[in-house]
Amino acid sequence: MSGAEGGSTAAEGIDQRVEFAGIALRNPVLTASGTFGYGTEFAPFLDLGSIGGFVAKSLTLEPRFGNPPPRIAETPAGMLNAISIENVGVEAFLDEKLPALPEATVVLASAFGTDPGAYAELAARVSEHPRIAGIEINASCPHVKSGGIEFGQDPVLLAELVRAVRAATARPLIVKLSPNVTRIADMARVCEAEGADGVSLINAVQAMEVDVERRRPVLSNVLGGLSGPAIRPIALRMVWQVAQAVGIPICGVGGITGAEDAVKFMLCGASAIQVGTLNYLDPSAAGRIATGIAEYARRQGFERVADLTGALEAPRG
Amino acid sequence: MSGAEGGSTAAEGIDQRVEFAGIALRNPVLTASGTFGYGTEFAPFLDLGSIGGFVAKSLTLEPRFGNPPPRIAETPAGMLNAISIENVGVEAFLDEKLPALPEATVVLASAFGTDPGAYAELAARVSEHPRIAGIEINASCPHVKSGGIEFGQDPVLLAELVRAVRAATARPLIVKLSPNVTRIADMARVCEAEGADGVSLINAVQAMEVDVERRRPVLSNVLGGLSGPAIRPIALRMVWQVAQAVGIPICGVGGITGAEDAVKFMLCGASAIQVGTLNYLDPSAAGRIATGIAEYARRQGFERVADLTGALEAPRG
Amino acid sequence: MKCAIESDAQPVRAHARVLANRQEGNCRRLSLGVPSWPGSNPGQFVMIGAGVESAVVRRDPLLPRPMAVYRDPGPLPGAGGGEIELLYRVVGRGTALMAEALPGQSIPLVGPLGRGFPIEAHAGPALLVGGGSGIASLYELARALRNAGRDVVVLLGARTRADLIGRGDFEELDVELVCTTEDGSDGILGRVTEPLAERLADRGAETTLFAVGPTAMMRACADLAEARSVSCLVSLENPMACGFGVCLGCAVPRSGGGFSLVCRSGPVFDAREIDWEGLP
Amino acid sequence: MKCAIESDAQPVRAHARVLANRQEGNCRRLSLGVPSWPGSNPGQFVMIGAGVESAVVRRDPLLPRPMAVYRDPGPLPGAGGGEIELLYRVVGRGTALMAEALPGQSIPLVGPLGRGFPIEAHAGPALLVGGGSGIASLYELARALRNAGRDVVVLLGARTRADLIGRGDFEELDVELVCTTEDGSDGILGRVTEPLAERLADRGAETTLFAVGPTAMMRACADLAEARSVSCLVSLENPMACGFGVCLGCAVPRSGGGFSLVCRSGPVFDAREIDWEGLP
Ligand SMILES: Cc1cc2nc3c(=O)[nH]c(=O)nc-3n(C[C@H](O)[C@H](O)[C@H](O)COP(=O)(O)OP(=O)(O)OC[C@H]3O[C@@H](n4cnc5c(N)ncnc54)[C@H](O)[C@@H]3O)c2cc1C
Ligand SMILES: Cc1cc2nc3c(=O)[nH]c(=O)nc-3n(C[C@H](O)[C@H](O)[C@H](O)COP(=O)(O)OP(=O)(O)OC[C@H]3O[C@@H](n4cnc5c(N)ncnc54)[C@H](O)[C@@H]3O)c2cc1C
Ligand SMILES: Cc1cc2nc3c(=O)[nH]c(=O)nc-3n(C[C@H](O)[C@H](O)[C@H](O)COP(=O)(O)O)c2cc1C
Ligand SMILES: Cc1cc2nc3c(=O)[nH]c(=O)nc-3n(C[C@H](O)[C@H](O)[C@H](O)COP(=O)(O)O)c2cc1C
Ligand code: FES
Ligand code: FES
Repeated sequence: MSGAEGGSTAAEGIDQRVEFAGIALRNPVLTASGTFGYGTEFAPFLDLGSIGGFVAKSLTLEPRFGNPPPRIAETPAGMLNAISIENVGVEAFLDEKLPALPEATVVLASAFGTDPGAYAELAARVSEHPRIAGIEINASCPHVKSGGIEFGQDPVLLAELVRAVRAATARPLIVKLSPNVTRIADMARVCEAEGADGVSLINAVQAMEVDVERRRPVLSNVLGGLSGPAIRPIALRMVWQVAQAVGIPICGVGGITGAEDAVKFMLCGASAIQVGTLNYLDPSAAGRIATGIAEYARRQGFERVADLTGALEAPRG
Repeated sequence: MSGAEGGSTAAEGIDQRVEFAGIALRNPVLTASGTFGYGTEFAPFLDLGSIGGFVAKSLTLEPRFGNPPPRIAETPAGMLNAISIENVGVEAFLDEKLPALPEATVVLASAFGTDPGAYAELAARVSEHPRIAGIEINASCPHVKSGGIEFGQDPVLLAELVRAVRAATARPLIVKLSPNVTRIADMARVCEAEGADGVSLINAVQAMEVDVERRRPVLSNVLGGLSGPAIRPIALRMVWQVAQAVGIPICGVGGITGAEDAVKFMLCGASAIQVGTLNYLDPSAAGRIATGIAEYARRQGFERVADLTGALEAPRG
Repeated sequence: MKCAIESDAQPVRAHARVLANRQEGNCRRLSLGVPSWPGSNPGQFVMIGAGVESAVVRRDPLLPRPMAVYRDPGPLPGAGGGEIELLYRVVGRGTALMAEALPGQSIPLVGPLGRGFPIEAHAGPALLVGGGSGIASLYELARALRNAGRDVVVLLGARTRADLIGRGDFEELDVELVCTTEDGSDGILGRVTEPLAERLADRGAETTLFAVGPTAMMRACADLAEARSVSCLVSLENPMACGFGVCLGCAVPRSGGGFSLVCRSGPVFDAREIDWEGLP
Repeated sequence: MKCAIESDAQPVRAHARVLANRQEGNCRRLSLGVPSWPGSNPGQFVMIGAGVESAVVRRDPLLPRPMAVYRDPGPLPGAGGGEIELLYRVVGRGTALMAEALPGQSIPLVGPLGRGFPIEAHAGPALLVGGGSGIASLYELARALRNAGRDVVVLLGARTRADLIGRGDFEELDVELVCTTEDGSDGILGRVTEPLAERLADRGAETTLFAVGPTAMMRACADLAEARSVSCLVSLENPMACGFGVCLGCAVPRSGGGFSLVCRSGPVFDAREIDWEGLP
């Protein structure tokens, strides 16, 4: 039975399944890249069968070290990070990390690179593996000095990137958008036009924190990405704007801390959602969110969780 | 004596005066447009002589009603508003509001309009009044349906707007920037090129909140502006980026809740700061912030508060 | 008729001390010691922090909450401030945090705010109708009207007995008190508008109706008053950020077009001034 | 030598109950009842919520804080969980909120986390050096080493007497205890590295040094150990978001290049593995 964590009966009889970008999910709750490691780390806290799936830490072709410390900082209702895509590399991921996961777990790979070719090659590599349900392009890392944010911020570069990766894989292809843009809807349109199967939004918001005693930026990288509850209203706005603009499905990400928050994203048009920063503070929360969404659906008279998508009542006036 | 609220001796001997955009201020603490009314509302809570000055609620040529309720919502460490520049109009402001203020209070007018001509006319009108120390162009209201945000989001429109207003006034001219852009530094460069004397940043971040029980956007306007501590790390980043890009002075705005926060903005390059949302929860806070900045300066061995501007130690590496 | 009087006292920002915070029926009573409290007029309110002060300022929740001054014996002699009481229902995060406040702790407070009810000494009978937490706005009004020599009837309506908050205080006031509950657990079975209609029929055109409660109740009262051509004053609730007229967040549509600020022009309004259709 | 052992117990996420929370010198001792606590190895830590749980979840401050398990008598029989103690200094917002926790309240906790110290039964003498709140990581280590029959000397260094935290507990352990204070208010006047150098000189190459405290102190210990060619284990502190290896926020530079995660590969490291110059 899905969403059984906590054994809620209030969610019984509700069909929790959703489809996102052509991927069948047992429920709409994914966990976000960079906040769920390679999945196994959560085994002590969470039944992986209680969530829809997860997006693994962004991968590069070669293993990659990140930025020097300090890499994180706390801010009001949020945190900054400047990890810079530290990862084991695609090979170790496919050979060591993936096989350690339960068969039934839906795994999405997140691809990162410094040029479209590297992204495409990575996508091709992970596509060969039968366990990869889909590929999320991280076009939006807000603190890698070269690459990363430029793709997510420039519609022409983004189009080029999506085109290259699309050509390299037949798997469900999702583009994760950067919030650090003037018109998020334009970026989503580019993805749709280039054949992406879905978009995830948002990645962290570019931000900064200062240590007043030392008169230095807190992060060694100076700039970092703001995540957590603080950014939720921004993410929600962007999901709503993108939902008005494109027909491809949306995965809502940003500051989700409970089922209510998740529902807000679905009502605004998201087909699935990702839990990010919350995984750090409450590594068992994602499963409860799945159950909570179903309970909400029932309370509101829906039979299928999937029907929550876009069910915001038309604004008055 | 300046900054005397609370009678701090720890701040004694520190020169608190700063200059911002050609305006001499007794200390760097201004209060932000839309959060300080027309000034007199704060008389019971704050000695207007304890702050550097204030930016009055944005004005339009004619009195203007705002959006229907609900107009505000609370979010994690922040709030949304969609007031939409409700104001008494420039005439009532000059004739009724300004004369009610103590002589020594530094008042900046904030100009809003739907086209450059309206902004320019408004600027010309307020410039005639001797009490107006400067004009802040609100090019960035995130929730007025026409006008507002477009100027702040498009460098060409922004240039046109600044040019028009610059031609209409010889007073210190400050452009308040929208954070809802891909490259804030580009927008600041435009302002500098068109002869602005300074920039203020940031205005509220476009955002949204949903009422899950009613399945509606909370705000009647659907979208609103996120302000408060949640956005401080975003504002800080933008001030830092703009400080690297332009030579004109910067006023830092966004989520300031205490002297430490204010100092962060100054270290990143701001000559002055504005206290916004905090005025609602603690209408006497702005005065304490001014004192706190001076105390910090003393602790860190500065003789003048003005020397804090840009005093961030160069990032390592 | 002028609809509301402005408080003569300037509001203060203070660190109020929690003296008691107890459950009463479905409500809680919070007693506060407020340094330099200047006293308030019936119908005024305070903005109270969502949660007590501690060594650590927490910015979530961020905004203070508006609460009517339920009881205000007035400022203490000297600079000793005053003791006031609030009566509140736990409905969300802010009020849930208020409910956790312990005696001895302090809470930031701004007030008194808004314009209160007009207390006209030689006017006609006064019918006070309260529902839900709106009851909290009526106690000082009833006391002041009684002291002014007016004929006062207080009608309290609730879903059930435990919602008839502050009832004992009203009983002690020595005014006529009528209670209704929708489940008949106390007083008259039914809605408060029924006994109200009867009393209205009894009384003349000099009667003033004061209604505070859920919007639907206030509107029903306004309609009854309209039908009888008596004046009806209501006290509106609205989410607020500041409470003193600067955020412009608390606007309600006016019947003549445009908006009024609940915190500054209200919370008390003549019912005819309000565009009821335009309320959210 | 393998530098650290992995805990055999899987960490739990639990709602820990506050049993006591008292000031001791310049520090506080927090006793917690942790449901399904599996027991920990010396040197492991927990992630503890910044502030107690209440009806209202507050997202500021957002992140939990890492704290060494100071005392852990082990899991209680049955499913009863365990009682653990933390010893902490109030340095910022999170610890100030922890200090306000009252007995009976609950705090979210994840643990035990990280790799602890290696306890090798038939190895040589052990010199344990603690400074500041680092002392908290040494008590269970001292106990385990003593139980393993090792020759144990504990050296505690502090600025002043009130910083010699947990001293009484160490005295009861029946190991050799040396205390130093920089102001001479207790024990030997001076820095802990001085008596340490003497003891090191007394003992052979089989000696292991365990140092936990301020970075400068650990580095000085590492240098002394290096000079004597004995091994030195340190336990590092670093801001953490998760504590279990997924945020990658707690990385420290390795002497060979690249980074190690304090929460997963540490917090205990062989001092030679660390690029001390690269620490912030
Ligand atoms: C002038 C005035 C006087 C008031 N006096 C009292 C009183 O004496 N006793 C009492 O119990 N309540 C009173 N209220 C209502 C009280 O302010 C709200 O119940 C409170 O703000 C809810 O805060 P919360 O964080 O618990 O709920 P939230 O989580 O903020 O909201 C819970 C629900 O209450 C609604 N709400 C939020 N703020 C307000 C508000 N200001 N007014 C009405 N609804 C709101 C929300 O839309 C939501 O539906 C008064 C309101 C006003 C404007
Ligand atoms: C494995 C481990 C075990 C620890 N064990 C203990 C212990 O037993 N007792 C104890 O008192 N402290 C211990 N600490 C340190 C403790 O985690 C920090 O003091 C605490 O997180 C500070 O939180 P704060 O909110 O009070 O301070 P903040 O306001 O977050 O920060 C105050 C100061 O502490 C620094 N700081 C923040 N987080 C950490 C951190 N995790 N480590 C080091 N410095 C930090 C900040 O940079 C700042 O200078 C341990 C840390 C780690 C990593
Ligand atoms: C420490 C950290 C590391 C992250 N790493 C990645 C990453 O590797 N790839 C990616 O696409 N997003 C990454 N993210 C962004 C998250 O996936 C997510 O988009 C963002 O945190 C907003 O969601 P949240 O507010 O729920 O955390 C990271 C976020 C954090 C906090
Ligand atoms: C209710 C409200 C109304 C505002 N009205 C205006 C306005 O009229 N003109 C303007 O330039 N900014 C306006 N602002 C934006 C503030 O001046 C400020 O830029 C923003 O709130 C960020 O600062 P803060 O986080 O300190 O509040 C308003 C903000 C709020 C919350
Ligand atoms: S609550 Fe701010 S104007 Fe009324
Ligand atoms: S604290 Fe998250 S990886 Fe170490």
